[in-house]
Amino acid sequence: MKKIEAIIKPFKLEEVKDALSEIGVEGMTITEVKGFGRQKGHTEIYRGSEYTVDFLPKIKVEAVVADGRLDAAVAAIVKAAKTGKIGDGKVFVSKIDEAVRIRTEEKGEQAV
Amino acid sequence: MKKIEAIIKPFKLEEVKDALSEIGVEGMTITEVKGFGRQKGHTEIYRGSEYTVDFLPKIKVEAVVADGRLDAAVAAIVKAAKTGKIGDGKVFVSKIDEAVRIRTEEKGEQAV
Amino acid sequence: MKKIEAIIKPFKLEEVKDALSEIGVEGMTITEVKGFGRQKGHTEIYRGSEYTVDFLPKIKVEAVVADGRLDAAVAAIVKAAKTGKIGDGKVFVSKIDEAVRIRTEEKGEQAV
Amino acid sequence: MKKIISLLSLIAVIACGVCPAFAADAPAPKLEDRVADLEAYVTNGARQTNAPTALTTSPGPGHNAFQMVSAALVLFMTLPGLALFYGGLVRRKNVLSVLAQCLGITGLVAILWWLCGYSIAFHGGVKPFWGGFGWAFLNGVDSTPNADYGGWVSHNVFSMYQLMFAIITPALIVGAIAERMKFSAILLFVTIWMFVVYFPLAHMVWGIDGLMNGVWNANAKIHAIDFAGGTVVHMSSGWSALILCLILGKRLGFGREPMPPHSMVLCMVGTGMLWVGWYGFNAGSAVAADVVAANAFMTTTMATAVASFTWGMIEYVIKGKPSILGFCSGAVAGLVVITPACGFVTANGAVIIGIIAGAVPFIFCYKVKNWFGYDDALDTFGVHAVGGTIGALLTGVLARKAANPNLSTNLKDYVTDSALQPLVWEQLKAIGLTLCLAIVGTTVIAFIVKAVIGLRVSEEVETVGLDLSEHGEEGYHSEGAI
Amino acid sequence: MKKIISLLSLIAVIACGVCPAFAADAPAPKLEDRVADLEAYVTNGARQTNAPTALTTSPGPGHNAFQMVSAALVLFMTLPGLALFYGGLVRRKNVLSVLAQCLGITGLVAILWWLCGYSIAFHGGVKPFWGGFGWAFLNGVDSTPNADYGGWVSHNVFSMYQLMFAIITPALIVGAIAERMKFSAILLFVTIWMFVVYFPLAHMVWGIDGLMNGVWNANAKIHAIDFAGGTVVHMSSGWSALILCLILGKRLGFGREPMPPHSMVLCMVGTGMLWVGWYGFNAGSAVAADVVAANAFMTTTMATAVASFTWGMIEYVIKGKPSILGFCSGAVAGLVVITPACGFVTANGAVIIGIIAGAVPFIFCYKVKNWFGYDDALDTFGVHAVGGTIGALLTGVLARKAANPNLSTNLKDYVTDSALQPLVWEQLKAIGLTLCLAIVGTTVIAFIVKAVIGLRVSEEVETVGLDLSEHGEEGYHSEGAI
Amino acid sequence: MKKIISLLSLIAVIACGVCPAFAADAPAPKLEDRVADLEAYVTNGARQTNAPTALTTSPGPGHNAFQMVSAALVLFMTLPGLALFYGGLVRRKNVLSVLAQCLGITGLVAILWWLCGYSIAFHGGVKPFWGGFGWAFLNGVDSTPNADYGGWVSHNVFSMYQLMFAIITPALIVGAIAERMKFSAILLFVTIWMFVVYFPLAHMVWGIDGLMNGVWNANAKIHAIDFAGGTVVHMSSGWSALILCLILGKRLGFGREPMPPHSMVLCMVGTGMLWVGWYGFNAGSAVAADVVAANAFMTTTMATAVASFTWGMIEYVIKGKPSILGFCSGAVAGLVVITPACGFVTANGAVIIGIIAGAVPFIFCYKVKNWFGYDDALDTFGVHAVGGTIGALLTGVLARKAANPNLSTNLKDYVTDSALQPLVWEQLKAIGLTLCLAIVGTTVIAFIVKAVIGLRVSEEVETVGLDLSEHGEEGYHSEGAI
Ligand SMILES: Nc1ncnc2c1ncn2[C@@H]1O[C@H](COP(=O)(O)OP(=O)(O)O)[C@@H](O)[C@H]1O
Ligand SMILES: Nc1ncnc2c1ncn2[C@@H]1O[C@H](COP(=O)(O)OP(=O)(O)O)[C@@H](O)[C@H]1O
Ligand SMILES: Nc1ncnc2c1ncn2[C@@H]1O[C@H](COP(=O)(O)OP(=O)(O)O)[C@@H](O)[C@H]1O
Repeated sequence: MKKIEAIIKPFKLEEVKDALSEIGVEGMTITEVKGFGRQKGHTEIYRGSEYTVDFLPKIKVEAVVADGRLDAAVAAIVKAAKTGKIGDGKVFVSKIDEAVRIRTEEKGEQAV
Repeated sequence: MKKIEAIIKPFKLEEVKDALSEIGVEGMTITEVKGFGRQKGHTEIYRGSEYTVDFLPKIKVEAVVADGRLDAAVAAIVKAAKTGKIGDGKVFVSKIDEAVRIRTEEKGEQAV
Repeated sequence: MKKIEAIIKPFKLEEVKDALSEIGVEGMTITEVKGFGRQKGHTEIYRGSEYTVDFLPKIKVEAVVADGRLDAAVAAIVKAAKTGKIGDGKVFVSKIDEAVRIRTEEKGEQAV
Repeated sequence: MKKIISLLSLIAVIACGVCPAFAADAPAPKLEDRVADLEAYVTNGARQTNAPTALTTSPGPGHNAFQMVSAALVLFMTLPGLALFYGGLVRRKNVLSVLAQCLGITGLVAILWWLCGYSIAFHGGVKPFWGGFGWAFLNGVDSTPNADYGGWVSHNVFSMYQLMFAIITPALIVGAIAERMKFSAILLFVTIWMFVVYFPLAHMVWGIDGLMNGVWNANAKIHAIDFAGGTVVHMSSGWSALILCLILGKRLGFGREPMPPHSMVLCMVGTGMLWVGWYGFNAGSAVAADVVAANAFMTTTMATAVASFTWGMIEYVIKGKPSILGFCSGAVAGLVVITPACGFVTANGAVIIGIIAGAVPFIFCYKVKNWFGYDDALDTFGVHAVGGTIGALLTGVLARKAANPNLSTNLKDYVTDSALQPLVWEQLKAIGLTLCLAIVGTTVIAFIVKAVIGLRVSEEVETVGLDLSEHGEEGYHSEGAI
Repeated sequence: MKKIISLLSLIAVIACGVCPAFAADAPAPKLEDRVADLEAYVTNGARQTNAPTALTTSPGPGHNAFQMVSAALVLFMTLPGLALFYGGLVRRKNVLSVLAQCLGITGLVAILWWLCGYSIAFHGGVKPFWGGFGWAFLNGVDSTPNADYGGWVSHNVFSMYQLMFAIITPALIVGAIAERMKFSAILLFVTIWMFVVYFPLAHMVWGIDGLMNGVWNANAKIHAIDFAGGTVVHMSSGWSALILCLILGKRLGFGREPMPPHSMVLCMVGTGMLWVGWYGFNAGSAVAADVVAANAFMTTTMATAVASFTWGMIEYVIKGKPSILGFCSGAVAGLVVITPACGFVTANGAVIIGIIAGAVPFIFCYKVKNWFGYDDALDTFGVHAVGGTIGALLTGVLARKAANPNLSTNLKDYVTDSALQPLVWEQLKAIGLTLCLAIVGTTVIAFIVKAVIGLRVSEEVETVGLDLSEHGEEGYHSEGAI
Repeated sequence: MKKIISLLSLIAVIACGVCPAFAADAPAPKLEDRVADLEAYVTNGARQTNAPTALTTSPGPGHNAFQMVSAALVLFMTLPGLALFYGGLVRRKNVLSVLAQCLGITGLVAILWWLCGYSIAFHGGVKPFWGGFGWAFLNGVDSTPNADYGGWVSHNVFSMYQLMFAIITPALIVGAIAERMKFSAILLFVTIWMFVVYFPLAHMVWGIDGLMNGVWNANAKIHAIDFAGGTVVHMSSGWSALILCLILGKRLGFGREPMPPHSMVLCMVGTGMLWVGWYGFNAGSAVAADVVAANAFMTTTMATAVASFTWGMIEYVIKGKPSILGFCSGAVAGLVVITPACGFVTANGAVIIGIIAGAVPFIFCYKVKNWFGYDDALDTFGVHAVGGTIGALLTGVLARKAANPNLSTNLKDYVTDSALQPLVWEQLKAIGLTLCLAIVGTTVIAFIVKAVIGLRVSEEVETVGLDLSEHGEEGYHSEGAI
């Protein structure tokens, strides 16, 4: 199995989720994160004391999928998350050795 | 070393933590996440404008353990986190190439 | 490519970020997490009902880097995050099979 | 008016058991006259006119105190009451924009008020719909009471009290156009709107020679009544809000993206503050701590409580879940509907109003809005326009002589204590006029502003949120940079 | 404005049959009598009875203003004061449920009050523990003062003022049963509880012919005193809360899972609002802005400040850390304990009360609760029942003639200005009676409600949180769907 | 209710030795005198002295009511107003520490006030800068008015009203030393500071025989005026705050780490509450609901609104983004600057003050602070010290006889209705004296406290946050343990 980690713009979450569901990815885990990259942050000034926020709000979507599904899933995410503007985010893929569904203790691909 | 990522129901955190401590896993990192899966969310209506929350609050527990400890740890988590009801969550295992304890710069298994 | 996951003390974030930027790591993703480890938490008492908070606020920094950059990046993080006091945190390294920049669909190392 | 006064005070003096030969120029006032003035203070009556006494130019402490506190309470309705009620209902990224709009409007309107707003709205003797500039820069508005508006309340206090009304009215509009209108556009819109809609309307309804001031102006063209501002405040803001939000268009992602209130807690806190402050708004509109204020206090309490409970229970029955927003919306709706009526109806009238106030706006917020699909973000139309209109109508139906002695003078032929008394028809005229003024005025102004500086923020600004883009701040920050 | 009221009130006098002596042709009142009435207004005394004057049926502006503001302040204590104080102390997933309970109770009780609640509680001449239905639907409750309860305050204002007390009392109970009781069960419980416990108790203590109304009822069986509601409000709610939370059982995971307040900030805001509003509660209970109200204002301030500081310092000494919750709890405890005493004790008495109020409830919240292990979620028992009981007792010990002239009339034999004056014994009787009524009443009602619709939510609902399950909303939302 | 008070107050009159002329067998007071006293009540004038009447020892309901409400409003400014304003501006980890400091100071100062603080500040006849212990433990401070401070307001109410001022003043200092000072050190510092700076200063400015009490003390060395506390409250706290924050040093990471307000929403809520409460502070300082209070109400409203808008618009022009903090800071600055002037200037004077108040503190907060680099965390200096000083000066420039009759008595030679009237010079003297006292006093006290228990928390405590380390609580908790 593979784990897909996608860092996307927050308001794209709904679309990404739908895209994944469509191709049959039934499960995913979402985290609110802050991103640092090419897209620059903004400056805030409070009564003269100024400071820059380099970190922008992003959403991390994690989905573990069977190897067969990987490419379809990545493609779906990229398609849904893309605005073409800087800051769209990244998709990272890594290997998962084992997965367990806690409720049933099923293991491997049928667990995801 | 292996990294265990467990997605569990929030109110199970204490039990999972204790279970891991018992078998000697001294460290872990917790993240508040939202989960999407078979367990369905709920609907909220605010003055007629209705919308569904598909994402349910979950807790992600990450623990890096020595290979030898892996099975015991996974078993402990599954046991502690299980309610048998849909939405109990998942445990994912992946490989960690290296670990460093920042304070001492120890490397490898003694770092975790 | 490799993924570096560093768990650090919150007020060290700025320094770690700068350290990484210096050696040319342009992107990273930050998550607010809670840590459990050797460093012990604290106790709170509300009108007699006492309870301990074992989990301490930490920051998780994730950066995916080209293999060549790995050691420099890890060293930079360790240097910047270190206070020498218990609770400084950990750095974990794992392998990333693939990376995609959503905006351009570039793949591999030029995506990060 | 004037002759009525002298007549009445004459009768009053006689009635008070004093039958003096009217001494043309007595050096010191007679004891009888001094006592008559003291009694006039307690009963909030007219001073005797035989001879000036120590009280002739003095405000009455009880009434003055009540008016100052009431003014403070009405400010409390806007800052922070309304700001929180609305602020809690928007998304996190826009909460500050709502607060900024309330604060900005407060400062802006206060300046307009000082310039000539108060004068246009309340100075008499010019036109039935325009007060002119006699009191510009608050000249001549000092601590001596102005008998036209409150015989025992300092004139400057009355003007500040009315300022608070002038502030909250445009602030109410914010609810319909939240999360997408330019700050600069709001300030410009409000500036023009005050001159075109609010000041004239306030003069027509409350000005001593106002076109629709049925209670005090015997020569009023329309013998309507509006105790605390159903037409002036709620209808004007509510209908203008609808027009403006239609011209402005929907929020990005409206209907697709979820836009839940970011903090129902803030919303409820705001509701509580609105309710408490509203006593200053309604009872305070008696401009005296007298029998009329007392009645308004009771009716306000009953109507609000009943409306809140009604709305909640309707949800309980329909959805199985009474929501906090439901209870809060009901309370606000109750307050809105009772506003024009509070000083004219009985406790039982208030209960009836409460039930209707809990039911009708509910339908507009839950059903009508969805049918037509306009994006009245925080239901300013559904609650204030609808509520204000119903209220103005119900006031006509439920006004009773028993509830307010002042209905037995200029209006004695209109208030016949029956459901279809002539007053109803007068109220309908007032509603029509207010409606037209608000709708036409707002349409014109909106297009002018659109042409001059544009109404709406860019898509990007709207996506990022108005707080950062328009005000350079974020509502909430957690530790450190992240 | 209202220029003609003085005339009208006279007409009213003439019209109404209350004073046949003063027929149309009756002689005008003598100047002496008119001045006497004016003086009576200022000193909050009784009107002269020789001849009706312009003041005979009029409220007094100063007193009326104070009463209306006080009523608004007491509402402020519940909405949003108490709602925030409690709401901040529960877990995030239940914050809205607390707000909903406060809002629901407000609407419900107001309706009961209008129906017959006020009448049962305050109408005289029926029974020493039951006022009957003479004022049902607030019939006859108009702006004319009722000398039994406030010679210079409009009767309808007084009834609304008392309504605010009737609202906050059941709302206090919410604190003990938070996070687990069904919304429907709460509404049903409160409905019955008001009739069984509150209305009768209020009548016994404050009804003009009340069983325990020692100050005004010369024939009272128990010559007890309770200025602003130590027994009626705090003991009744506090003890009922204890019983109810025992019958209800503990929250899931109580003792195991941590259940920290989700926002100490909200809790503190609520505390500040409670304190401010409480001035309306305590000083307002004089039903006049007179010397008694002034004294109550001072004692309330001193006792509260001292209690807050005491509680904080005790924690400082014991735990080394004075907590915000400590300061807040101390302030509330101080307010509770001074409530029955505020109008009867001196500044120094208030300081003594403050110290005791900061210490005793502290022990109950920190130690006793843990010994017995009952789940009084937000310490309604520890603070209100314990505080109310101590307060009632200390009132007996510290009441002094010097502090309140009214102690020198019906109670002159009971208040001998010594620590063990006979009044203490009377207070003990009142405490006993209140205790029994609250405990027995609540037990019976609780089991009835349990039988009819059940008291408690399901385990699942409790785990997910009452906000979503019972009200379909969440307290806080961050951006987007997540 | 209180049927017998009029009787009793007469008895009281008879009893009290104040009027030997009025022995038990004395003739009843003449009608003229009784009427004169009644008129004196309405106009807030002095009682006649021919013969005691029913009013001789009685407070006046209208004035008394206003004073009690004002006192409650001033408390509202601190709890929760100021606590929220400051609490919202600090980082999340320190929010509770600010609340605790406000609560702790409230309790502490109230106790000092009762002990002898009020006596030192207001008891007359000892020294022009020290009132002595005549009213220690509030002995003799009962419900009878004290003509020196409010002829128609109960003395105990006046003392509680002034207590609220004594509470908020040290609480203001908290803003400059937030996020790093020890709780114990704050309590100790405030205790000494009250005796060294506040009580004497209050006596000098407001004490009937005060050194700088130009309005009421004909023999005042400095004929200065300060209506509601520009020198006593804002200058004293502001300048002390500057000194203290300099001695204390900067927060860890100041200038490096970002330290954004954790909740601008709380900050704005606090601002709204401050504004509303400030009416009690300013208008209430008339100690009567009279013409002076009315004028103060108007000027406070205008100056605040104008200042808020000015500050916001300056930002709009300079940064292109009007910030919420800008509008809030402007409002507070306006309130601060108008404080000493509100009872002495006209509406137009208030507008001028508003503009200056919005501009000058702005410069100090945005530029001066950065030039000098002191860490005045929440701008207590920039807003209160600077604002208070400007205010005291502008009061001298803009005070006009037309605005306040009391300027035509002792001060007739100083107030010549011109910009450079002699009063200006007197104001400068008062400013100088206040400045010295605050600076010298604070320096000495700060070093004493530093030597005894240390001023600052440890680095670790500061990093973790004061909430957990000093108070053992966290401001906000999300579900479960995490
Ligand atoms: N090397 C990286 N490792 C982890 N996260 C990254 C990395 N580079 C970028 N990101 C995440 O992707 C987000 C978008 O990247 P950015 O460079 O701003 O724009 P783009 O994706 O268009 O290149 C960043 O905010 C960050 O959260
Ligand atoms: N493929 C997946 N990848 C990542 N997280 C998943 C995946 N499937 C499920 N999850 C996580 O596990 C949680 C529980 O899964 P769900 O399907 O709802 O119930 P169950 O675990 O009983 O099958 C989800 O809310 C989600 O957070
Ligand atoms: N085995 C582990 N797996 C995941 N995270 C860990 C592990 N051990 C420690 N951590 C994280 O590192 C943080 C610091 O570890 P701790 O043992 O407290 O101090 P130190 O890093 O000095 O040994 C912990 O709070 C936790 O977040």
